[in-house]
Amino acid sequence: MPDTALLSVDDLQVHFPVRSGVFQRQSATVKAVDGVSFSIKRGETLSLVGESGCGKSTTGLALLGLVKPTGGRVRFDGAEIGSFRRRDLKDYRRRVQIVFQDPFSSLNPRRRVRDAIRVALDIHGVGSRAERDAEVAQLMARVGLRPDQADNFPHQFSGGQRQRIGIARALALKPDIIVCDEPVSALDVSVQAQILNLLADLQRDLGIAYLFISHDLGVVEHISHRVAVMYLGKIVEIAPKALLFAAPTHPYTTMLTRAAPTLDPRHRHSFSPSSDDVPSAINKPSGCPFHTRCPLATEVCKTTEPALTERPDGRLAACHHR
Amino acid sequence: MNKLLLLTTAIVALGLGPATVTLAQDKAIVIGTDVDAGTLDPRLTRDTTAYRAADLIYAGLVHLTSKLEAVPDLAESWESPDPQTYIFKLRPDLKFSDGSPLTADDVVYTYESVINPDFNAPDRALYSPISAIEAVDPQTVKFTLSAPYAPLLSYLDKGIVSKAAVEAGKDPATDPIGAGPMVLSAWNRGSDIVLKANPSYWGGAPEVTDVTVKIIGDNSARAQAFEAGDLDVIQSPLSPNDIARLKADDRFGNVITAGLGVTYINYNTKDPVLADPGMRQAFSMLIDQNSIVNDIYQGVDEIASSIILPSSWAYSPDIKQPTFSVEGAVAKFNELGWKDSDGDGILDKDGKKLTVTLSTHSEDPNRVQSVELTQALMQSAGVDAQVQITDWPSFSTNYVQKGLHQIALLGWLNIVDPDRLLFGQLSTGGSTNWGGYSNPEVDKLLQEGRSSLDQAARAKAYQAAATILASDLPYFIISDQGYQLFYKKPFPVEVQATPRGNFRGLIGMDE
Amino acid sequence: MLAYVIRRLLLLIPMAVGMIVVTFGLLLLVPGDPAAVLLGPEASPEMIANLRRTLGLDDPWYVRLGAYFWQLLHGDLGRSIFQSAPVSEIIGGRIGATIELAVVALLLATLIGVTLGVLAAVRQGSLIDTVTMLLAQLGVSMPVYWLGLLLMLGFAVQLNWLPAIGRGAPMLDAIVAALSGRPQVLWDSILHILLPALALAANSAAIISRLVRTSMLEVLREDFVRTAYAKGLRRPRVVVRHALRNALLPVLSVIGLRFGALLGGAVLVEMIFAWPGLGQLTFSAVSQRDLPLIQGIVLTFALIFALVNLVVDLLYALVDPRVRLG
Amino acid sequence: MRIPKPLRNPSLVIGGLIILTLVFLAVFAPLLATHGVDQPDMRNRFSLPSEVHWLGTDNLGRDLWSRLIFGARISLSIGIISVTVAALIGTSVGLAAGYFGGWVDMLLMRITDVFLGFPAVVLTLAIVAVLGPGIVNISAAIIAVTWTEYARVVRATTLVLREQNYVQAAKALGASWPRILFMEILPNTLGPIIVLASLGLGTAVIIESALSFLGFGLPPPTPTWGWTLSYGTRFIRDEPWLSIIAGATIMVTVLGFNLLGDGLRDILDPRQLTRAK
Amino acid sequence: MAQLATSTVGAAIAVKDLEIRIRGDRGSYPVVADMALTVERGETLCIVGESGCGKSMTALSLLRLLPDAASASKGSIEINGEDFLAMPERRVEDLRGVEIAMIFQEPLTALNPVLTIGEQIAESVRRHKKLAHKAAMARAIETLQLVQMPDPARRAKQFPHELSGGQRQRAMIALALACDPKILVADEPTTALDVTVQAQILGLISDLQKRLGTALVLITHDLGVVAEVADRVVVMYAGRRVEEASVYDLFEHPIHPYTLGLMGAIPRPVAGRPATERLVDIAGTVPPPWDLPKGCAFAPRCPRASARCHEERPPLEEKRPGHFAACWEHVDA
Repeated sequence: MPDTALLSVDDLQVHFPVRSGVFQRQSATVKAVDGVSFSIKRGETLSLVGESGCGKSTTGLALLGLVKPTGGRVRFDGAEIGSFRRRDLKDYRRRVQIVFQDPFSSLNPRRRVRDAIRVALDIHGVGSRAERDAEVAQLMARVGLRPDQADNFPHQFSGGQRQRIGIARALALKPDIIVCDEPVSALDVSVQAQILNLLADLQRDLGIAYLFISHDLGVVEHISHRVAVMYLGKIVEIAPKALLFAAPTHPYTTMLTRAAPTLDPRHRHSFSPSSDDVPSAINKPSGCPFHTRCPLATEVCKTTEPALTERPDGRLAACHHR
Repeated sequence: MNKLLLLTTAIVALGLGPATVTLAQDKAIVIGTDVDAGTLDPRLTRDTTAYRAADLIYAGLVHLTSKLEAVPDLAESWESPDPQTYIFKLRPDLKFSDGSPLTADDVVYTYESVINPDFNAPDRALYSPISAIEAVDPQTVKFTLSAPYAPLLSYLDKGIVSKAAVEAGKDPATDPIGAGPMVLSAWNRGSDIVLKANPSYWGGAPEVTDVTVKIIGDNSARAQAFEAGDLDVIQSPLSPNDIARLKADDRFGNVITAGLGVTYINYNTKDPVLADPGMRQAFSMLIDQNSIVNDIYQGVDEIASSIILPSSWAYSPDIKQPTFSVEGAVAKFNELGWKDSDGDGILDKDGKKLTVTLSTHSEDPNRVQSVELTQALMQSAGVDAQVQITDWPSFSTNYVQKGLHQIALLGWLNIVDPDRLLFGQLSTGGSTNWGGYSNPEVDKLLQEGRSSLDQAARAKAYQAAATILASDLPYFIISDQGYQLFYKKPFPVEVQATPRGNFRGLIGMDE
Repeated sequence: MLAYVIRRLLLLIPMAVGMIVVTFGLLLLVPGDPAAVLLGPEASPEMIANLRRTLGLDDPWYVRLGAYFWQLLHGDLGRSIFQSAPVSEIIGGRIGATIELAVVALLLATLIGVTLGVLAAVRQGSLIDTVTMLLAQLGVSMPVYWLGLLLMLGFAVQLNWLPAIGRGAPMLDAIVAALSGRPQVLWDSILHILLPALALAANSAAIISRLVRTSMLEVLREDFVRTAYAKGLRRPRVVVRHALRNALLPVLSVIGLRFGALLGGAVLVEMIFAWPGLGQLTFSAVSQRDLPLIQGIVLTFALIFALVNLVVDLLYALVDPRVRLG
Repeated sequence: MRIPKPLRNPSLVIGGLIILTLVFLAVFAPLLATHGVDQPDMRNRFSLPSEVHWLGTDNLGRDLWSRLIFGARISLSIGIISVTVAALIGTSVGLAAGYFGGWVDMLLMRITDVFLGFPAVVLTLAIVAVLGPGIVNISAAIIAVTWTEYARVVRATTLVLREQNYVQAAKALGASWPRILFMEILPNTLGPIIVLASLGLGTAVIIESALSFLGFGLPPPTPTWGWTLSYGTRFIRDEPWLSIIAGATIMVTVLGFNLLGDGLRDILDPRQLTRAK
Repeated sequence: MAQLATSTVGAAIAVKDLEIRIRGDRGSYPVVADMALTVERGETLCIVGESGCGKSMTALSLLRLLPDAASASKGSIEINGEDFLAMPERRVEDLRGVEIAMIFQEPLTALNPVLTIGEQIAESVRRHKKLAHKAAMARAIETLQLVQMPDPARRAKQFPHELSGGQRQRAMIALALACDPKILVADEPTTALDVTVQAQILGLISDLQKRLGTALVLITHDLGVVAEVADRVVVMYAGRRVEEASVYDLFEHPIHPYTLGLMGAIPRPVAGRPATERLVDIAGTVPPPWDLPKGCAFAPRCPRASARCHEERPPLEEKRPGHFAACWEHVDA
């Protein structure tokens, strides 16, 4: 991919050891993220979608260094993160931020909202104290909160308002990219709409790129430019939104889109009631990780892992059969 | 919740009546005591329980009566051809409890190990004048002394161990074989020592067939256990208030008599403040003997007037220490130049305040109370008195025995002979002279008292020394300790108590 | 599972080493000379010096510590300075009494604590609840030795229902005796242990009852309790089978810690009730500066403490299927 | 007018009143005492409460009321010193172990094990024997046996807190570890620490009295409660009043701290402590 | 298609005029008011609304499982013509699980962690069918089979934490169905599940309902779920019904502004109408139940609100045949 990318991830791996025995030797590995590559352009929204445990959140946390990657490279604005010294890392942290899913645990219950937002400015020593307070007021206004609420504690806010505070905190350092880790999953649909609109506005006005992590295909379809589908630590398909939803290539993508309710009682799905569970990340299936659930699976899928390859329409998919 | 518990327990107990189960009719007694024996080797005994248990398991050459007279035990008779020689004749056919014969060799073996420095016998000092012990024949033992040593006989009640058994690897400490009236049947450490009558004792088996010595550390708990019927006998040390109560209880018989111990003040004569006998006299006048003896000790002890026990043959009522008088003490201090010149309520001299530290050990609450009282009285006389209370090892071995104290409250037990309190402690350079007292005249009198074999001469020497000490005051004797023994009535045998607390008088053995 | 047990046992080694070193260091600094205490006040300085040499007290500290570890490696706890017996034998003779006392106290505490805690939780806000919790507050606030003396005064001295002090036959022997037709021996043992065990248990019972109540109230709010009601189960069954089992899980881990506290409290209780256990021994060993004995006791306590906690953790895994030991 | 929430918690109110009264008595002891604290009166030992001696007299005829209120100063001083230091040590250890994990945790927890495994009596007696009796030294002994409690609770709380998103967010903003530890985590552990400290004050009073009972307390004539109770138990048979009043003083004080602690637990995030096990 | 029942004859469950109050720190206030429902055998009624609208309280009240602080203070719940609310507790206990059963939202917490799945199901069977242990266990395994639990005999011996989320919810459903209840209340049964598993569970529920003819009351916040399974829908806001209609009427012609807002907030096409580029953003937040506005509770957030809306609470009225709404200014379809 050309160097137009703001952030590019190459073969990212996050493995967690499973220890056992008398001396707690490593006996197995959970490959939570197992060779993920993608890139995000300035002002673009790339969504990571998949079911719980597929590694999408871990990927986001690894990008921010909140979990330690086991392997792979991250390039930001042309420079490789692995080589960053402390000072550069601090700069990187200014430019890459995160918004969490749970609006309750994402704010320190004992700190006032003003402090929660200003902390970013404090850490990076931006401006004078008064300037920072003024900036906090501006940020609050920007995300749709009344600046006079700055001295309140988090418990005095509703879930949606807290999510706005979280966004304001992430915005404080004027980042280039925000990792949104399921930012609307915990919210009621009306509030979800408010936040999605806010995120769209911010992107439009500030040119921020999003890595948008979600399990909700509807939300993903709404907000993304491109979508990457993850399954058991790997990306199985990555494509522009329209292409992906109009005609999924990977059988897993198909399965996901078919599983989403229709919102049209006259065109109901006939869901199969039979059980079909995601295999555990510790005992990943050999070959194509999806073969245990795939309607197209053949012998080759059990033995050989398909590579993520480019298809004629420009998308990437990892399947032997499509 | 505790109340609820109490109630349930109460109901349970009520339904089933009194808890104590009386078992056999054969003559068995349970004696309560304060410490467990550390060893049952008579040569190494340190604590009272070990000493008393060993006294039953073993027999010595002599036996001390309740009047502290030496009477024959294993020895049938003895003679002293000269002041430095003693010859003992053993009884015929003596046997250890394992059936082996007891001969002069065993006696020699026992005493040789006691005087051997490497054996580390705690009371070796008492035997240091012995220069040689020989077995003249299997029934005759000869002691040779380096100097005349009058108290010797009262120390020769030490139990005789079996040489053969020890050399065969039996440790007398845990596996005692003696020739005493009883044998060890079980020793549950920390809990009890169980003894049974020994039919092979030369005097025949005692009337009481079973003795259990039960260890209950806390004085009050022991008294309560006695009242609850778990024990047949308890004796000193006891809390004064328990004594008063038990005395009034007609379920119990008692023996209350003068003991063999004193409670005293040890002045460090090396201390600049206390070097002057006048100062020691002044301080001694601040000790309220009456309150200590009659209130704190509730009259179980007697007010002491001199360093010689009233029960001793050396006692003289004419020797008097200073008596309690705060005014007298203040006058004395003033006379010696200590005045409250700055009006802060504390006496001073040459710009220095009159400060002393009173100390004792924490284990004995009566001593602690005595020190508290004395401290308050000293304060009232303008002495800035501090109190230091620590546990026994810190107090004795790390403080008093190193001469670091100023005014220490202590006790001394088992004074079977005046020599035992005086010689080592108050003669110049004496091995236990922690207060550093030195007076050549006293030295001379003490030496005389120990080497003269004539009791009248000894008494005269000790009285002369005591007179000097009563005004020189390296020690101020507060009280002569009493001895108390309580027993449950009816008791299977006639109780014959000895102030040493030995058990032979409780098992029906005549003296 | 086995690996877990082995690992936990191995973790005991650094703990034991740490405790030995700390004990050793402390006792090195404690004033008071065991040799002088041993020989008594009539001993002369030369005698004391001689004994110190014999006991090796004059060796430099590292030699003594090294020697101790060396001896320990050979499974030897050394000999008591004061009691003419090996430390292991002395402790062995005492440990049964203390464990018996602590176990009975723990059983009492658990029985009382759980019963009262459940009653209080099920009748939250009622008079039972208020009274129980008030008693629990008093229970944790009462100095154990004061309670012990009051119990002794009331039941042994005033009422003369229970023996004031001492121990009957060891409980196991007593049970054997009872089985072979002499129940009075067991009865005697039980009567002897009641007061000390009660004094020792009061505090823990209070703590456990409060914990059970809190835990029970929390569990009663859990979704699965609602599910149980939704199945149509009656209240007693829901409380006992569904709520109590889960509510006891946190109690279990506290019981392990309480056992440590009981062992600590045993010192005072044993002194008051003349219970011939490790507690009394501990106090006398400390007050005699009997270093090898103190070391042995400390190690024993550590071992008991660690083992009890291990057992508790294993039990936890047994009753809570969610817990995986590994 | 609504009563503020904390005042509707009976534990908090009763506990608070007990402790406030106690603090008042301790602070103004010199003004409130009717007699000198070590003024013996051997003619008046063990007297029952009267107009002259409000609570009667002790074994040396000293005024019990005066001694108990002066004793409150000592008990409270020991409590405050020991609790403060134990909380500081325990909190630091718990924070470090919980936050850094790995070998730091391993090492600190092994040290904690050593202190936990010690029979408390051996440790306290040995420490007092080494240092000699004194307010600070007795506090040191109490600290040695109580700090682990704070370490355990704070560690457990920290383990929960460090996974909270706001901590992650602070890291993502580039916050340094001291900042995270002291600004984000510590404030949220204060609730449990305050509760433990309140309970710990009660524990300290009990340990002090037990030390006196065993003869390792502050030297007489210091009017410590422990000594008074210790004497009281000696005379419990014939003069029960002394031990009743001294025991009750200790019990009510401990009760006060316990009630206060429980009340605080109720108003300061009730779930935090139960989670930390 | 069932008629919208105004008569309760033949209904499996009929709720009339139900009010649920909470007594708490802020005094006593209603969280549900003027609630009425009728569900027939074989019918699925969905109650939809956002958090805090009272839908879960309603569901719990149907089994008389309200938390201690809450109580049904008015109205009746008729099951088989008997008033559930007036029955003695023991009778209620006898009916729970047999007449009416419930599926909870979070199967991990709703199942007892220390009992096996089989034990938990069998317990219910033993209680109501008076079966012996072995027979009850067999019945439990049978029920697990019914909910298409893979390897039911083995699963029955496992603990909840050993199962996947989907399997746990199947176990929960089996537990509810073990005694063939006539009415099933499901409170957000798929909210905690992944989308593919949600599809399976929804498939399972509608499949079972068809086969067993149970009356189903399904509580959800997800209009997608509603569209997939409902026959009739009640939309709740701030403790009251704001709209009630057949699922087709509701999706094709929503008439309450709140329902319209909800549908507009979904970033996907609803009933064929494509989503707008900018989502409908219902301003403000739900008022707390102790501080409801005087008039229509939705008025402060409503784009169509008139002066009347702020003054007077609109009653639930039939605006079109079989289509009810509580609104003064509703959309005319």
